[in-house]
Amino acid sequence: MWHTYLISAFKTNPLATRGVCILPTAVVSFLPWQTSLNQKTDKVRLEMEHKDKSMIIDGRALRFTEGETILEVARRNHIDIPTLCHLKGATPTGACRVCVVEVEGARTLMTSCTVPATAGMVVHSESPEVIRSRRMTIELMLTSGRHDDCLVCPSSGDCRLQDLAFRYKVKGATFTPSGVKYPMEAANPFILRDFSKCILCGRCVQACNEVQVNEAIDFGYRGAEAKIVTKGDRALKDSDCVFCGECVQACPVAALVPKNARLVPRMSETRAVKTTCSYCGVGCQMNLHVKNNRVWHVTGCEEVAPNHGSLCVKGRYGFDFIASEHRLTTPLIKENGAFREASWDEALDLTARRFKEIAGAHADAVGVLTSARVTNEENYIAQKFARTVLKTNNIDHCARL
Amino acid sequence: MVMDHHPEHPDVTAEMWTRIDTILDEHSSVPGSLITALRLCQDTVGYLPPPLLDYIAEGMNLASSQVFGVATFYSLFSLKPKGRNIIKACTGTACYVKGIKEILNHIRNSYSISEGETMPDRRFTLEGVRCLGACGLAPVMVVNEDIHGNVDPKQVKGILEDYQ
Amino acid sequence: MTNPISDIEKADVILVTGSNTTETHPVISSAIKRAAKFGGKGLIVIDPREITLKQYATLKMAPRPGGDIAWINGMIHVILKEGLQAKEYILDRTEGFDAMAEAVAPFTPEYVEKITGIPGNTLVEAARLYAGAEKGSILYCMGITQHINGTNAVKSLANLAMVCGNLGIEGGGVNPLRGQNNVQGACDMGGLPDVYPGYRKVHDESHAQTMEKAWGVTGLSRTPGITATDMVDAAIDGTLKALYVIGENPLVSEADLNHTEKGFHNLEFLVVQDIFMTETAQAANVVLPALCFAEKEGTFTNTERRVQRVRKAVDGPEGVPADWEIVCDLARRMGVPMEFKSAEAIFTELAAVTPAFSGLSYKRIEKEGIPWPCPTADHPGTPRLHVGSFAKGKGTFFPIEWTPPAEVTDAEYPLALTTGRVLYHYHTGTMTRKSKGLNERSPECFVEMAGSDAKNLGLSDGTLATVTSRRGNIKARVKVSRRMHKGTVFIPFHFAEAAANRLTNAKLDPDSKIPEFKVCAVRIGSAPEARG
Amino acid sequence: MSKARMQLMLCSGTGCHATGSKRFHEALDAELNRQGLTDEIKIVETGCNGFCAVGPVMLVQPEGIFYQKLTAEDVPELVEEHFLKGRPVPRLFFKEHMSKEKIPHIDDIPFFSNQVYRAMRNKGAIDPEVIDEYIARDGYFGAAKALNEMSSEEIIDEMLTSGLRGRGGAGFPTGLKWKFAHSSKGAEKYVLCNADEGDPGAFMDRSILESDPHVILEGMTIAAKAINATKGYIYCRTEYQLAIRRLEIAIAQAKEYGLLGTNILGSGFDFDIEIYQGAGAFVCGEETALMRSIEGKRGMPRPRPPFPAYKGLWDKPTILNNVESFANVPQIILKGGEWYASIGTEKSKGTKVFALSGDINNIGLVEVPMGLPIRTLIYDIGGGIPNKRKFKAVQLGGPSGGCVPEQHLDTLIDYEEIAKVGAIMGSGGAIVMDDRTCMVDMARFFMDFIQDESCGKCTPCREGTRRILEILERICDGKGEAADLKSLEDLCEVTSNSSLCGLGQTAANPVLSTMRFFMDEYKAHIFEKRCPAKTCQALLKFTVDAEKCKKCGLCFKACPADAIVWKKKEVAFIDTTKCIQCMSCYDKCPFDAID
Repeated sequence: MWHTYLISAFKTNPLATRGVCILPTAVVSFLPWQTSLNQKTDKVRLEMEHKDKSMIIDGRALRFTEGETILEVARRNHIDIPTLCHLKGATPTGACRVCVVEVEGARTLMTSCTVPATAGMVVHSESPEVIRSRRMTIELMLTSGRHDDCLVCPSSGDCRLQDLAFRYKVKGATFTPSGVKYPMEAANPFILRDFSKCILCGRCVQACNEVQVNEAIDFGYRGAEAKIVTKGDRALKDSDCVFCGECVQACPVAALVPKNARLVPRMSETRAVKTTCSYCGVGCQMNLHVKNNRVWHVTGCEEVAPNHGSLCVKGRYGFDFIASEHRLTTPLIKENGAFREASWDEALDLTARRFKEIAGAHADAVGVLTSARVTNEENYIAQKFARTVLKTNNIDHCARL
Repeated sequence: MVMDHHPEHPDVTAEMWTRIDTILDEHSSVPGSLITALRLCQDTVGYLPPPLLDYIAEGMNLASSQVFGVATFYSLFSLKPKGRNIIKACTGTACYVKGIKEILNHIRNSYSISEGETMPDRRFTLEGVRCLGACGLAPVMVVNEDIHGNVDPKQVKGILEDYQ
Repeated sequence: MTNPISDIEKADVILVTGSNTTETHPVISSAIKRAAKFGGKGLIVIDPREITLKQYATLKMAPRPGGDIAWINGMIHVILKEGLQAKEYILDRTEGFDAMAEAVAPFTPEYVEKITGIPGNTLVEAARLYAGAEKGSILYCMGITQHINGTNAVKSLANLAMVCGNLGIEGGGVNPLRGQNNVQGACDMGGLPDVYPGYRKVHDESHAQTMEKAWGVTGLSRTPGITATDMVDAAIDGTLKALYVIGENPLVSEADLNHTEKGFHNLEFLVVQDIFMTETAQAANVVLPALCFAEKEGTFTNTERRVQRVRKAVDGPEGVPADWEIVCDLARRMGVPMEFKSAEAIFTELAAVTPAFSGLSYKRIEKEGIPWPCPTADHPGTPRLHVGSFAKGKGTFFPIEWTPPAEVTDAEYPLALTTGRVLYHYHTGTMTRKSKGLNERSPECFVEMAGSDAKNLGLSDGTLATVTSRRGNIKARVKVSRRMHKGTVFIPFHFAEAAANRLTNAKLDPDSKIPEFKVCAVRIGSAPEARG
Repeated sequence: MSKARMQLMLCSGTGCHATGSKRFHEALDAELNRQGLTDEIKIVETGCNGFCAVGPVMLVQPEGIFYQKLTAEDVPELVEEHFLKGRPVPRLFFKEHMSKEKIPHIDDIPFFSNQVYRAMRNKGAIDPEVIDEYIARDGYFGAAKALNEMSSEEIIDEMLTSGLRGRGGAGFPTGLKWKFAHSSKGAEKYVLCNADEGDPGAFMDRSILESDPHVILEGMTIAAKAINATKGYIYCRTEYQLAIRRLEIAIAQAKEYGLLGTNILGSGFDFDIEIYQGAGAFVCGEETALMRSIEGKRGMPRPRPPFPAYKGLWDKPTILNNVESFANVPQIILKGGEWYASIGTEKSKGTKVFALSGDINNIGLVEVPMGLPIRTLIYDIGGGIPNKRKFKAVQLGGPSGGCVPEQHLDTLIDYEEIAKVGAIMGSGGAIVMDDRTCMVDMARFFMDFIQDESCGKCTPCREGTRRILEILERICDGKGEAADLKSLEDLCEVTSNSSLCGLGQTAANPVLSTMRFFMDEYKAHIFEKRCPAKTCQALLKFTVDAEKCKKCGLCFKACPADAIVWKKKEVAFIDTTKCIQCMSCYDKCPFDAID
């Protein structure tokens, strides 16, 4: 059998057991991990040999459906395999290597986000080997760029790398931090790009290219020089970026944060209020992040239709009108061509009186323009007002504009 | 896109634009031909200034960021102007063992350029390249189309003086 | 929309027309782009401009503005000629096919090319692509409706969809993308001159009686009211004397603004209720402040008819009530009590009187919105309309004739102007132009034109130009762009100080009363720059 | 073919071209013209002969006389003496390194006589730009047999019987790869040839493409039939312009002859081949990266599964083999798998091409049977180490491989045997290093290369190799610490174990291999701040051996830093505080007195 002899070749090679010595192309490719089924004899495994579509993760026999990845099977069964680059709705890239697991018989650790479950597969999600690899991977991330300032970092409390460092007790002290390679970019109204925090997980690239399909950013350069770039590696404001902020929502660290993130309450300090966007007709579901009676951030709700987390620039960043100093706060009455402030009673009494006079004198001489901007309840009340109080069907709104 | 006007760039002449338009016409509908189109455009202009990359992206109907990503991934492509003469010093193992480092040092001392750099007067561009597969002649230095094998560091200056 | 947004990615072919989706409905555009780019789905984009979505298109067409019915009829013509229609579907589920077939008979590819400029073979390919799909979805927006024959264009699109059996199936449909957050809701709730909530006609006696009973009133008017655009004319001729404007800004958004302004200034009494001092509020006798969406409870209905919750996140300006509270207060002061404790209480009443909403409650839409019709408390909602059978039984084909736009280009006004939105602004800019960031991205009006047009006019990118139509003129900077075809220019309408609607033509579609925003004739010349 | 009485097989490969074959050719042409010999003596420009070290070379047929180091000045004598008078010119014969014996016949030269030609059977024997010459040597007979007489299954069986394993490095059974792709469903399938030869020190693919382009087309056509593909790509380095040109000519000729394109040889089978020029990225040797590159994207590998045999180029079933693998295919089909398997070891059949370079006398390209001891390769074929230096190690497999030291020189050439000593067969680069090569520096060199060529996608490869390089640089700079050895081990393990693709997974091999066999050198660098091979400049402390010093003063004159104190008739002294370790004195000293 071809595979057994190949495996025996690895086993006899002292370096091969460390997962080295074979070139990219082929051997790895076709190694069926199932071949190792007989290596150990534990009871569960023997039972499983005759069952189709089941596998073992951390000693638990689990069923799966065709095409499910190890990660999906694990998550469905509340086995917490950590991930970082994995982005829902996008093709798994296997880039960050945080979700690696040990698959018996496989030559190297495998990324659980990309490998489909197969019958008889035996997986260890937290073996010493796995933990060792994760710790080194996290260590390498923590010492790339600058990750030593959580105390003043806007993403603190809302940072996947911080969570991972905590979970695996990694401090980022083994190597000298590689420091700032590319300068921070803040030359646009919405998004701050801090490359010293970027761990090149690629979630932003996928959010931009696979979720929103705006294709404004991509990987640029190569190797240690790799950087997330726009066209011509220009600033976002001079690129094809449409500032939908999908990348900001996807960024697991603080490489992409709202422009003013350092000046306003951190996401983790705010309270989220779920609501519907008030711009176009898509009706995106969004969270308004509130603290001290003020909206500081807006994020898309990931679990529900119709937008599943996506927003556009207006929905995500066009909320400063709420707290605008130009808001009308008191009724105004025009006298001699100029407005003066008035009390609610005065303004409403005046209005009621004039409407009554005009409507009383001429049928259908009063009209109401209700609004495609206000709620159903308010539209209902407006038309009810026109029809029952003003006794007219002269009600319309700008449906046609 | 209505491709009815070209961006302005000092290094791209009207004839070059015509040639570029032809290249883009030929390749825009062929899937996967971006790298080929980039190579041909670079052959036309000498390098790939970013406005040209944007133009190629529009012509090929690809995202400009993707085109930039591709252009900066492959070492063949240069986004900066190159010299009239290109020195390619092979940095493969055989040439390394046989002392390419010293040759690079000599060039650096004589012309004040390091790997990847171009002289201000654009006389030379120095590139360290992957194994040229001429290990039998190590160390190897290629100037434009001419292969110079078994190069002695002392000869370097003599060889290069022929290229102006 | 007849179909939900999630159906877009289930279609085999998507036809988008009259919608610059990436700028006006960015999140929906993502679904379209995903389908085309990753789903391997066919995408046909028809628009006079080379909009971003065309980069993803399998096939694209650029008709001259005003030619929509021609190319739609043309596609049907090709489909019938080549026998690609859904014969069983037409037989079983529709009526009026023969008259429609007769109407499209003259629309040969050659004839369509003459009207629209679309090459005949492209039209044939488009017809084959759309008809060849098992499931074809049509998405359209104002580019179709804002014409004097907009209603007919929509009917033509419905003809096209029915010819191919694409109405009432998953992944199909004729789907208008609604421009405003709650335009669907405003219509559903009877914010229209001719219908009560749930689209029951005001002139229908039985409906009127039902409503009188439900509301406990008598004497509801059986005469349909007048539309917003007609209100302007009525104000000018003095029959309309007072107007109550709630959260709208017609003095920027209406066509032929000079005309609209005249009407508004002729009113005896104008009340404007808004969150900002809008251009319309400036003209008011009384201005009433209101709360914005983040400060109140309620519901919006999105373009796919999904009724979704709006929740209060912050307190509004002190003492300012919600719009509904103001209206109720006004009613009370006018001697007709309208008392509600909360928005939810209003919803309960409106659900009770609107059959399609009967099964809805705040509780049911707590987690996720539900698309109406939802007649009972255990009904799951209706993501797709016309499944199995049409609301009226059979789907009706309408024979549609093409008519030219109300105004065509000539020697004096040689360019066709079309108007629309940009990504960073929303409608008249009441909210977005208060946002520093959005304004930084899109600070001023512009006139977008082809390089060749600019060259012929001696204009270059960034020069200030005067754009003049028979109705007015504005100044805007030239934006030379590869998105424009020769002969057509584009101006966004968000900018009050250079309002595109000073130029547009207020000629209405006779059925929908929609003005022809999308095409008029203009001329452009360079404008002297102001000093200092 | 030709009616000429004598054929001059003149090598025009890159090596000989660089040493002046073109000038020689012109001179020879002129002379033959002048003498009116053009009809009876024919010059054939061949692809690379393989013996690049002594180029330009020429083989005179049918006699089999081999001339080396030819110049234009040699032409009159050659023509007059040999071609007219029949007296070969001994001064241009090959000279044996040890015995200094002059050897006229190619078959007697050990460099050639120890070789067995299969993949390179046509090198130097045909004009690569003339299809008839290829056909005359049984060219396209294999394809004809495969297309007209064999089923896909039979072809695959023959390949399995041959035991041919991927010559690109990993050694995966070629037949098996084809079998998977054959069983994979899909109307569109692709056959790809990896000619993006990237390992430093390997140039066999270039040589085969230049000297025998048709064999690749034929091999790919047979593969296409086996998996039922209709389209093939040769992914070739853009630097290989000569190879690309010859391939273009070959494709055009094959199409003209009906050997490529539609209805090949009347079999009803269609197959077309396109050349795709790479743009310079080592990682594109990795199969998924190569496919991405053909798709016009960044050559970043993607995780497997899914494997290319199921989802490859444009997500269609795809096989990828390298040039040398394909070069073996036509003969296997023609002569049978058993014939091919008749030489070699139990698990490694047939031959393997090696590119010998570095500190070795007979630099060049050689094809040897599997099972040959490495020692024979180095000393008999390679002619040993020049300048009486001591052999230290041979590096096999390039940046993914490892070093074979003296004590393992008797290891046989066999995938598994080589792997046992910590190296890999790889693509066949064999770089010989003598005692002046520092193994820590060598590891640093490879890591520098990998670091440069890493695509940057996955964390361990991007960040891990950077850290490994950092540590190696520190050690070479004399700043290494004891803890560095542990860090190196940890980093190497995680990089090997957790990287996404083969590039990262094998990146640490040169480090692990040198640590295994040359730990003493690492320790010398770290603990004694000494580079035993005198390569790491920062660690050089030069002193003058008073006993060897002849007080000549050459070192004093050579020193650019005034660091040498010397007076006539006195032993020189090196002031280490001024010394810049430039090695000028070391190089200059005729008596090896500086150390």
